[in-house]
Amino acid sequence: MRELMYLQAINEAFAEELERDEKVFLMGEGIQTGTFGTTTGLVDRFGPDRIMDTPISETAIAGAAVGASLMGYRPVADMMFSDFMYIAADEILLKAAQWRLLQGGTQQLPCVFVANIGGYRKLGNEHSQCPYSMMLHNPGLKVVIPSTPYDAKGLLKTAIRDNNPVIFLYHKGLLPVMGEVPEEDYTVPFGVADIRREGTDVTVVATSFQLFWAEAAADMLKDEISIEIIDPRTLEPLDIDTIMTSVRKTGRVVIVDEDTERCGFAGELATQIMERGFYDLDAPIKRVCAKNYPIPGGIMEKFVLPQPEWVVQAIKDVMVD
Amino acid sequence: MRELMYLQAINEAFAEELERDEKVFLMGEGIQTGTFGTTTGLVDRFGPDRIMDTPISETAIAGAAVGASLMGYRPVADMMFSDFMYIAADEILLKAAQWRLLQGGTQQLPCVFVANIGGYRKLGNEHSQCPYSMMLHNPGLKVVIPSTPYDAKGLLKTAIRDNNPVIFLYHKGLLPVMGEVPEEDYTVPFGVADIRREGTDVTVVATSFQLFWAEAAADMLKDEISIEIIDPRTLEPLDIDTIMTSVRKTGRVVIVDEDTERCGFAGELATQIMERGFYDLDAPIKRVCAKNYPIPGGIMEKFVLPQPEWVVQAIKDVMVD
Amino acid sequence: MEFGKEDLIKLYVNLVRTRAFDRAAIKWLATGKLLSFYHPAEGGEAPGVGGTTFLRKDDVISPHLRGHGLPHMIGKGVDPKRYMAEHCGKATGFGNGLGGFHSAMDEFGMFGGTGTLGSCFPLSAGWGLAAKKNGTGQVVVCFFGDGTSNRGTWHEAANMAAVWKLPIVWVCENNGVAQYMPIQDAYPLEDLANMASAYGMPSAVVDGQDVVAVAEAVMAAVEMARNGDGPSFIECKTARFSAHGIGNPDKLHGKDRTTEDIAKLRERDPIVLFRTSLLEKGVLTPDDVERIDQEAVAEIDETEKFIDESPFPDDPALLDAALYAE
Amino acid sequence: MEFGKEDLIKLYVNLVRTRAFDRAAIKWLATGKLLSFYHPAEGGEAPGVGGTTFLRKDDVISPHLRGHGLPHMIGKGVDPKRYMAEHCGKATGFGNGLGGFHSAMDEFGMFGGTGTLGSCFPLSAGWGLAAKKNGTGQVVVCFFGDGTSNRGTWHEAANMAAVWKLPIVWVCENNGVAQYMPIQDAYPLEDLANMASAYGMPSAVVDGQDVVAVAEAVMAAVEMARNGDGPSFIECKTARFSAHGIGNPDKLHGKDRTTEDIAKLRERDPIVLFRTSLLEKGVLTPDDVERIDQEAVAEIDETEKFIDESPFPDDPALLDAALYAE
Ligand SMILES: Cc1ncc(C[n+]2csc(CCOP(=O)(O)OP(=O)(O)O)c2C)c(N)n1
Ligand SMILES: Cc1ncc(C[n+]2csc(CCOP(=O)(O)OP(=O)(O)O)c2C)c(N)n1
Ligand SMILES: [Mg+2]
Ligand SMILES: [Mg+2]
Repeated sequence: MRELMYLQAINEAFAEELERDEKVFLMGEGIQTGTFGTTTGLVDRFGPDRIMDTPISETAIAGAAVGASLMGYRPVADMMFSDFMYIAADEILLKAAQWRLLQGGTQQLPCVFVANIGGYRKLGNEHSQCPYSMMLHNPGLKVVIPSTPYDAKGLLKTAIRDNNPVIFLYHKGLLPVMGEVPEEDYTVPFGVADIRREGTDVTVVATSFQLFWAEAAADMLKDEISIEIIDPRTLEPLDIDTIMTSVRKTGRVVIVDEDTERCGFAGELATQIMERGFYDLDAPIKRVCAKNYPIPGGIMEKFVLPQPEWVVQAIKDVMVD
Repeated sequence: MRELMYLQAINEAFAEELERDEKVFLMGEGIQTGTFGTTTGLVDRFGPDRIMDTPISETAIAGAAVGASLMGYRPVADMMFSDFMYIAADEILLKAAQWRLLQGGTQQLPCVFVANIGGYRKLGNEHSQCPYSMMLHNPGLKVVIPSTPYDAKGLLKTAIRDNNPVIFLYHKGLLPVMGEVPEEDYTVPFGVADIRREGTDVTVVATSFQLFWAEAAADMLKDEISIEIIDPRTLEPLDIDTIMTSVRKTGRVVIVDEDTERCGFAGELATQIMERGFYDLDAPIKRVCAKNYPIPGGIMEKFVLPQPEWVVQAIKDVMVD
Repeated sequence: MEFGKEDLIKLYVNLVRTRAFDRAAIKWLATGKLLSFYHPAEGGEAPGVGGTTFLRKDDVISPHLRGHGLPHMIGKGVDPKRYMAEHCGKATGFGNGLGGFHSAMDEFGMFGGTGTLGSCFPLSAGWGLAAKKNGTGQVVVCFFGDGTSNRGTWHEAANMAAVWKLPIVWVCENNGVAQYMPIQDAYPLEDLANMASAYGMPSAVVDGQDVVAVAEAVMAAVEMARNGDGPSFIECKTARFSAHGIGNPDKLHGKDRTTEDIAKLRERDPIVLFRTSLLEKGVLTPDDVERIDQEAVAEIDETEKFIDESPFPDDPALLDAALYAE
Repeated sequence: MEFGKEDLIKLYVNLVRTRAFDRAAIKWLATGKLLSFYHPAEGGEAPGVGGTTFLRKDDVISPHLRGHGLPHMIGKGVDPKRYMAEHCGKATGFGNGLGGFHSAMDEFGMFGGTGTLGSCFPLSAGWGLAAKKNGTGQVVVCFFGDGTSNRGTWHEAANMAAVWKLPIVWVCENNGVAQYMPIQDAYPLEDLANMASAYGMPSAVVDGQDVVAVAEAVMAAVEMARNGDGPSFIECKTARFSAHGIGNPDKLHGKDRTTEDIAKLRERDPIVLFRTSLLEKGVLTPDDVERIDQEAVAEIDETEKFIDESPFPDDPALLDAALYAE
């Protein structure tokens, strides 16, 4: 099958959905040029009214996306770095997420917020975060964090077609990664986890870029430990059933997630697993997350962001007794 | 001992710290009048330069507090409703919280963000939340949620004297509650939980206003179940040791917290307890939290916000087998 | 826009109905029928009523919080029954009992309200963008208070509206105070309309107690916007006769507003002023006035009956249905 | 302010040093010595240098991202060694290797940088408030780009500064572009200085390629602020000679900037213009020029040596110490 880079897969998903539905439009800072290539070239095909370069006004971009979605458009707000979404927290976490319910549940808000996540580039706290736990914490948003070109394209198309606000977060570290992407139209449904590798000793739930660490660890340990790796792909809706089926089989769990540990997705998932499968667990669940510090600039980030050896260690830890 | 209302205790803490240290000042919307009584009257004693009424500019209020703290002042930013802190998310969650580490850790940012939390007033999502889990998630902030007049005063004084940004959240439902408050100067240290009631069967960790539900439940069940109730008082720093000592004794845990369940404090604490005391637990930990919906306006909030009977049920649930 | 006799009467009727509903809301809050809180419109009805009465049904409005949007809704032609039912928490409300004081009436171009002041600005930019894109001539009229104008969201939205020439009219209801804060301590110039000059936006300052002056200024701006000439700014100098919210002290900077201050404001009651002028001009007779008052009373009674007969919502499943659209 | 010969030479030296450091940063990024990213200052050095060279040491500055604050730091009198060490991730950096391109030099009134553009505005309001409170005559000079001026935070901070008469000078470095966006598509008027009129704030538009003009305008505004006359706004029309950041395409709306466009900008190189004028006036001789260039080269060499000899931080305990103050 044809291979594309993750960033090309995203770009192609945009192009196809722009083509398919004239209500779809994109807006964001410099998107006609495209800071990360995900929107590059689209303006040549769809024109500046549908690929809108905006002023540096994150709050207005996000709020305008919400507004336009209420009037039947399907805006995609490109927020560039997900860290900049803090600037539009009211617009994204309260307006986009909660408007529908607060007005009685009769409206539709089909908008997508797209942004990059992730560290390992020594850029410091405001260009490195994975702030999706905050988005999960404020009910009303669907949250999508694809780890492959295939999923990036298929999930982005689903996101744009969804009648609810969706957060679509692509990882900087994945942008140049190649993978198979069919030529035909396809979508990937929300709420269906991907079992990336089957195993019987330990369940490793890993997200986005962290799947690299999980797979590297599984490779390293393959002669000793049989590891099942699960990529939830969407964090809301979350395919807890697939995870629980795996947990019931292995009894041991490591969660690898790049967002900050405290009050993060990993703790949430650990608690949900415990609530549902306490008696199936043979050892305490281990979290491998960004440690509870701001992400420093420079090389010190290596002490904060999850490292491959932390995953190996966590897997060994849950195998004890 | 003298009794004061919770709101008076807060007011008195402000007055004493304003008196004690001329670098302390307050700013916020309408604080010279005082929307909830917590700042009422202070302007008569300390004048408008230290009790500053501001324009409706949450972002600038919060950012200015951060700025002034870097220059040796000890500003208190009154954000009125904690829901409005979303508007200043960049300023509070990234600037206040993370500035010090990102500049190398040599500066001090002694600022306090004060706001009310809590529902049960039918005001809907943007006047009812308890958004401290988001504050815990972004490292660098201390988070204080007092449940009694005594603690409100003592913790607020500690907050103002702390050389770091502190979030001080008082619950609307507690404002008129009376309690003993000494006349003499005292402070309550951060990171020390309060064992509100001793017991041997179940550990109930409850926060802020939820202590009422926890105590009501314990009263109801007192002939059947011996319940230990712990108020962490500060969520960061968190007195996990006191909680673990209790868990080792009881083996059963219910966490009652008004913030939204998903990626919230309760799940974080549940995970921390599991990580440290997995083998001490006799049953899965139960969370009683706001359900994963926006808080509706009107009476429908009763289906979302924790209710006393939910606590009773959760305690019974953890007693099974 | 030229206003005929019918137009003037319509404005007057809407003002009277607004005040009747405002008083009802105050009473119903006291008796526990109305839930949460209420911020009375009395004295500040004209900007909302004048700014909406002559809009197209599909024009979009973002109501200001004062009177919880009643002046704007009534002007826009919404029957307030289901809005008031919502505010009383009833299942028959526009928000099915989930919204409280928020609630949307999409078919009247009201997509709903919010609790954070100033979040209306980015949303209005989005509505304006959609209106421009769909090319049907829809206009967005965004109403907000003097205090709310200090939110940074206005700058972003106003700039976006100006640079993209969006069909938006910003209507500032400047009643001189924001809760307990006088506007002269929150903004350095006399007229908030100066804010428009930062974006080269046309602006006007009008007597906000003169409902006709408001309607004229707003409708001129609306015509401009409809013709593709972009956004503009109307500042209405109006008043707040009572305290910020029911149960709040009527203070500024911690000091009581004096009875003289209030009495002076009340001299320029927008309804009294307009009634006097309509009676003088012979557009209305004393009998008409009497009848209009009685009709308003009847409408309130009918609304109260509707509310009282409506059930409270009582099904948690409503939440699941309301959380996500299909 | 009257500038004497020494002053002019100081300005010139600071411009030359700025460009030398800018070039070094570009080179060091290419070789992996400088970490993360870099946004070159070339063509836009004069606002930063002119706006800071004559400030008091305790005046507060908020540098713009362009050149990552090098023009401003150098003007302010900071030895860039430890700043560059920080940017190279070294333990000897101003941020002890924790900050990267952020880092504070409190004793020079630089409390640090941020990653989110426009968060400088509320912080500057706070610095201005502290400066007003402490009564020492400190002034805050906040530098920002044309693109950054579109953030709503500016409105809130500027309004607060105006209404409280805070000693703040807003210096807009308008280079006509924000990353890939021309300012004429992001703001509706010719001059960003119009933004000041919303708050009745004095403003001036100056040739940002003329370092003396910048210094004059900024220092006049600084004097006003020092005297308690409140904030003002200086717009410097400047230029960006290269792409937004190293490794980025030099495009606007997805189309390449033409070589003619760039050539035209380069005709007004602030260093060349100033050098020519100083040589003409006899303030500098060709020998001086040569010597100043060589001194700058020597300073770069020394800085590089310092960086190369500095260790990387390697102790996670640094994080605990940096998270909270005692
Ligand atoms: C973002 C935000 N800040 C503060 C409040 C609290 N609040 C509600 S009404 C009000 C005053 C609004 O003043 P103005 O805009 O002048 O409207 P008015 O009440 O005078 O009609 C305030 C501060 C809020 N709801 N949202
Ligand atoms: C809040 C925020 N939005 C976007 C960015 C990404 N960004 C970095 S520099 C830049 C352009 C800034 O333009 P301008 O203010 O004109 O400064 P210039 O680069 O032209 O000197 C952008 C969009 C950011 N860092 N922060
Ligand atoms: Mg007002
Ligand atoms: Mg620029």
